[in-house]
Amino acid sequence: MGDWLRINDWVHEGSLFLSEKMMNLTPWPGESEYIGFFIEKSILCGLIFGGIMNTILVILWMERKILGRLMDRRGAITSLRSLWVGESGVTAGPWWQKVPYGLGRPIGALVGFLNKVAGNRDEKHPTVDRVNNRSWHGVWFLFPGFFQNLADGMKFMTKEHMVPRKADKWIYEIAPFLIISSTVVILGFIPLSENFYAINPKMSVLFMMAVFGVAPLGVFFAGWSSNNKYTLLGGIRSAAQLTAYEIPMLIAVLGVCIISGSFNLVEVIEFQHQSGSWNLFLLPLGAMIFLIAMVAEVERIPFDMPEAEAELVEGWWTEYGGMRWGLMFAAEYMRTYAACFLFAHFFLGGWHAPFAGVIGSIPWFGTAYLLIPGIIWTMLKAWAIFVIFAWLRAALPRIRTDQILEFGWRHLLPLSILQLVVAVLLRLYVFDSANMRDTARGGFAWDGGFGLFLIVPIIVTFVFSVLFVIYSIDEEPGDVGRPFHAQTLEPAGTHKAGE
Amino acid sequence: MGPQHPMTHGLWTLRVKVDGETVVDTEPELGYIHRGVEKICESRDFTQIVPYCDRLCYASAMTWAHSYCYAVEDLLEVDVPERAEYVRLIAVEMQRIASHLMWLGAYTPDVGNLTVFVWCLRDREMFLDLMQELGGSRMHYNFPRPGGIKRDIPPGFANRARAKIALFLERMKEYEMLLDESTIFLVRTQGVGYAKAEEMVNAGVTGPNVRAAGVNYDVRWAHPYSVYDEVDWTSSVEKPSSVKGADCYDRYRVRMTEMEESCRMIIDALDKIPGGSDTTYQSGDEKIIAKVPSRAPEGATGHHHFEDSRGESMFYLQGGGEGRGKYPYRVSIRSPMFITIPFVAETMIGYKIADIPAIMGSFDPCIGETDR
Amino acid sequence: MPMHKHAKPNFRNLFIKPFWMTLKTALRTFPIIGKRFSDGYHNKSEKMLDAGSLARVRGSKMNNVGKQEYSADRESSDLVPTIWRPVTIMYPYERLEDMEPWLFVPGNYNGRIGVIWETCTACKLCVKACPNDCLHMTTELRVDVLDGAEGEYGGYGGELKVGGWAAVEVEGVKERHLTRNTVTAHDTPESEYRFAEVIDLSGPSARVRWNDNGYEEMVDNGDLLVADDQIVSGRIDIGRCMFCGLCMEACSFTSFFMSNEYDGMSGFSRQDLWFDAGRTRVLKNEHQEAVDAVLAERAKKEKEKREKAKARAAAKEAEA
Amino acid sequence: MGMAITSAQNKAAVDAAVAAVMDRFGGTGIEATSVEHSTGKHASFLRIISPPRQWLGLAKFLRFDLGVNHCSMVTGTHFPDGAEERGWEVAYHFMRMPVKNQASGACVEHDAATLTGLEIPLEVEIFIPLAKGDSPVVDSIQSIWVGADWNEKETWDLVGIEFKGHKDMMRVLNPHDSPLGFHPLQKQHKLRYHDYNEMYDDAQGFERKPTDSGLVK
Repeated sequence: MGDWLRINDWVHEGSLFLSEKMMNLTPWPGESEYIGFFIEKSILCGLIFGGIMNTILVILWMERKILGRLMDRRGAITSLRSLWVGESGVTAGPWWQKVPYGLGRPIGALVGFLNKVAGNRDEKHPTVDRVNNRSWHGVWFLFPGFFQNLADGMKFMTKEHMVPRKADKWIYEIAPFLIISSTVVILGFIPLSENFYAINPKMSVLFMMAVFGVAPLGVFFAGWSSNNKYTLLGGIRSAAQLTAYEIPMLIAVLGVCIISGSFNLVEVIEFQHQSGSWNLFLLPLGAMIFLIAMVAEVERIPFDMPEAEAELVEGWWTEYGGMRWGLMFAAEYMRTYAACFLFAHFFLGGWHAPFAGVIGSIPWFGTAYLLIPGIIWTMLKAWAIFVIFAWLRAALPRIRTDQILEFGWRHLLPLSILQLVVAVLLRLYVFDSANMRDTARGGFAWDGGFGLFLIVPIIVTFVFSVLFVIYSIDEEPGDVGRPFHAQTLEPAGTHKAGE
Repeated sequence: MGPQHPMTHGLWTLRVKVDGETVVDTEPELGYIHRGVEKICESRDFTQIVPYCDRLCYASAMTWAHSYCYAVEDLLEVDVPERAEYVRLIAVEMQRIASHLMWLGAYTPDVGNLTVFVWCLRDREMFLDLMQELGGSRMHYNFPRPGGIKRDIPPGFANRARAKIALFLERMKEYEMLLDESTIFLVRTQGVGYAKAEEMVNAGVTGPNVRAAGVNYDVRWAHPYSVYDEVDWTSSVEKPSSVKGADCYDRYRVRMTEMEESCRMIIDALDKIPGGSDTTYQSGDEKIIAKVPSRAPEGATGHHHFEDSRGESMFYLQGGGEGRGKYPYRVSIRSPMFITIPFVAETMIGYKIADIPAIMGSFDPCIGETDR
Repeated sequence: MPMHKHAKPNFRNLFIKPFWMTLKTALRTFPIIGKRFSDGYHNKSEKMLDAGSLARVRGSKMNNVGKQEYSADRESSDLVPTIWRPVTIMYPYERLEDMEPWLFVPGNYNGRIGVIWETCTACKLCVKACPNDCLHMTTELRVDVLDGAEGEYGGYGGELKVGGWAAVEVEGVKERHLTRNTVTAHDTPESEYRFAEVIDLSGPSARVRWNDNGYEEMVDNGDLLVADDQIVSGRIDIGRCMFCGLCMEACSFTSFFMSNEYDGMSGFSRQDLWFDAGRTRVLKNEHQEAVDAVLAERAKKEKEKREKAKARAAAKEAEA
Repeated sequence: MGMAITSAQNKAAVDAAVAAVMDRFGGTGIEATSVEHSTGKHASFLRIISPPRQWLGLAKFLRFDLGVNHCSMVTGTHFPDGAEERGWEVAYHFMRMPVKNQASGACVEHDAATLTGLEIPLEVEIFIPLAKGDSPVVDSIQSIWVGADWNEKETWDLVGIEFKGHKDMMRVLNPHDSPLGFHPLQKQHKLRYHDYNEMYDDAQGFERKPTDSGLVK
């Protein structure tokens, strides 16, 4: 198939061309390759980071909108424009006129148009009139609230930076940057498309997981250095929880790497294309473990014990304020977003269109279908995973520390080893690398007809679906007993109901 | 923890000594919003006290005003017209539902789920609206008067109440689906915060918290007042899960069933109300308010045990204050949560830090009435 | 005692039930899909409006509420029609009284205090009833509408006298009052009268000194109304008020009431919350009815009195 | 129909309690009477007026012989203009609840009509007049009813009645650093009234605060 939007190649050629032309003017034309490399990477990093950071707005907006629906309320529909209402309720008025050189004029025209078309300005109601500049704010087709986070960010920027008197100042200042920088580094390893990534080392999966493990250190630093009981407890909880969930997650990823035969993220995705089946259908258990462990890693409900607001106020970031708090908040969502990308890459075939083989073989439509750039598929898949994250948050309460750890060590770890075994078996006996070949039609599951390669994912998926159904219906109807206890005064497992 | 802490549901401090994550010792500290209501009431006449009693608890204003009114009727020797008793019952039970919804809404964020909070406030709005129709305000209704009620149920009220209750009863199933059938909620609440019935009674804990431990004890039938013996209801009791007493889940269940019972009561009272639920009497009509003397003689006392949303509340009044008995000489308020909070603080010892909000929240603390 | 079927903390309940419940709720917010998940009770329109509220609502300017279907938890809004169930009223774009008119029946809602000062007799019942002492009686310069009323059985009237006060009606104020939005206004309404001190009454035109600018001027006697600076008035500290409505109940006349408005009670300092009579008074366009009623009452009494006197005089004459 | 204790049951229980108390404490100055509420169902309750000397014995009798297991409220009143022997009064309100610990998975559903004897809920009101003086003292019942613990703390805090034998007495509602002997519900403390002028001259209260600090009015 191949991605026609070969951004990496274009940037590579462009920057080489540029550097050659430039360096030919200097006495060192031989160095043009290095300069070209520098330019290329700078541009790519800018593109990748910019792309992901900007689409984080989508994530935040999605979360608010989805939660609004799930919780049966409307999400906030104020927007960046709420900033335009000045002190004492006085509107800032047509602020765009103050922008020099008339650059604000298009904004003014747009606002005027929107007020005219979609506004509900009512002269009889001064309260409405007072905020008339955004009287169209609730109009659905404008994605109300999309820029709220930008507004929040601006607010954070203007806030005072406070350090508690007894805090360990150096570590206190370093911790947020440790967290955010290690998070940003992860993004550099994520390919958005076959030919669009900042860097693609051979062992990119290993490297990425290693970097993913740095942030907990920052969390612990932050918790310790704030010199506050809540932050300390949050930091320690975070350390314990992240350790407990890092291991099953790594083993789940190891399974993916084994079946793909590579530690390189691009090759993992290529394997899914070549084998003709997403890893989700080959390793459903691994996907589940990875998802659960990732929710715990990014500390979201139901695993948000480190920042449990009911007892630890805001956990390890209680003492932070202003933009440092904003950075931590952003880092949390960036990690979540990275987790979504990783899931999409590991289990959902990355940038490859779903059913590329089948749909792609339809004349006309198939050709057009395959022309959709991979970036779009990557984004869509990541967002779809994020929907699950938001959904979890709405549906479930928070688990207690000891229950989290127990679940991690006693359930997830054995299961992850089980799925490792499955992956090894599949690799050894089915997906032998000798059989691998790349075809435009989406791998040999489709080429080989109804052969082994098609049947294996079907069987695996079927088995797991049946297990899922069996587990889902095992409640005895009419049971009024109280079957379960989580008694904390005694060692787990020794307490029996009704004693 | 506190005075500004999400766990406190108000403004108080719980000093917690922890060993790692386990709670070793606790000590509550109250009084942050002590307003001196008892002293203020000594210089207000009997009608003027009613709005102050509303403000004892912002989540359950109606029941507190009624609690006061029953006591002052005991002091002034007044019999309340029957229709007024029915309207009072409807108002109080609506407030009980609203208060329990507020409790549920505050409790689920304690164990980490914000969804139910939003749902609860959504449904509480229906009952606040109904009570606004009665009292004219959204939270502090100033609805009952010594001797009766301020105004009769307005036209269309019965229709709306029936429609809203029908909807709410369906919504209860949704809550149960999201909480009772959610494993994580069960493991957070079951087996946590055991409290035995006899210990609770000895320590002064009453109301839903005792009924959760498997004892059907309710002031509404034990010391009957109003017309509770004429409407259809049973007091809600939960079977405790262990000999150790009731856990958080039991207390959650007992409040859920209590809300259902209150709905039943309201519907039944609307059917049985003398004069019919469609008629509206003028304010001051003798059918809804009795003649009340404005002065209480010296030496007269009045008290009344009342089933508040959180337990047994009581007012104790002495007549013969300033203005030749126009003001009460002494007003004393029994707040159920004032006694409960020290008990809960001891209950928490031995559990995890994460259980503190879960246990504290399950007893439904309200600091407005605690500190008075 | 029916007990809820306790579920087991198993796999199904770990994910499926809560997920399904929240999904159902989310789907319900979309009208087309939501109908399938409504379980037969959702968005069922009920008889929520009685005839009185319906009549009242029809005049509303902001929302076309007559067409709206009401359900137990207010399910539709004009503002965002694509979403069901606006649990939050999008104030100030929507107002609660338009969504749920039955909550704001005049006389039943404890809103901003309004007083028809013209009919107030300064009996101070409201001051005594107030638990918070936020009402205070004062006097102010005003035209005595009751006593100055004309007609056979009109008031006792006052007479213009030198050194006393007079007032001239300002043109156009009443019309401006008609367009004034009493719901959200945060300011004192414009006075209908311009007051002046009477200096000379000897001619057909009186010489007066205007209170507002201090200039003296000659005004036609016929234009002058009698004013008095000892007319009862009141001050209310709305920052202390707890809206219990006891003052309204205490008023045995038609003067004191609590309006349906919840706007217009904010300020930037506590002093802003001291409402003097100008802020609480009911404008002439609306209070005229009450004033007329009181006047009619007085006229009736006066008439009876005079008739009695006449009869007594007649009887005396007959005796004599 | 909601169940309820009938007035006959109520009357029987109160009469029995009156008889029991008078039988045990007759002649010691303790008076027990059956009093009717003057509103609602006109239910009866047990009212005891006891001298402070007898109080602890009476309390134990109530708790262990009459099964009065719930201390609802402890209240003190200050009568500065009262008689010499009644300068203070402590009022106790107790309830008898038919409450027993439950086995797992079991619950008691009282049928109100069948309750008899000590199972019938009972309301008790006890007055203990104390002599005039600066330090009214009464025996603490903290060890008998745990629920009396914080009630007594509150009564001492607000009214200033001392409870002999109370462990861990402390301020609960007033600030912990309130001056010794300051009990706001005593009658010599008048409500401070911000009159009209004071309120309007200094609405924010800025000028009042410095003069007030450290003073107890």
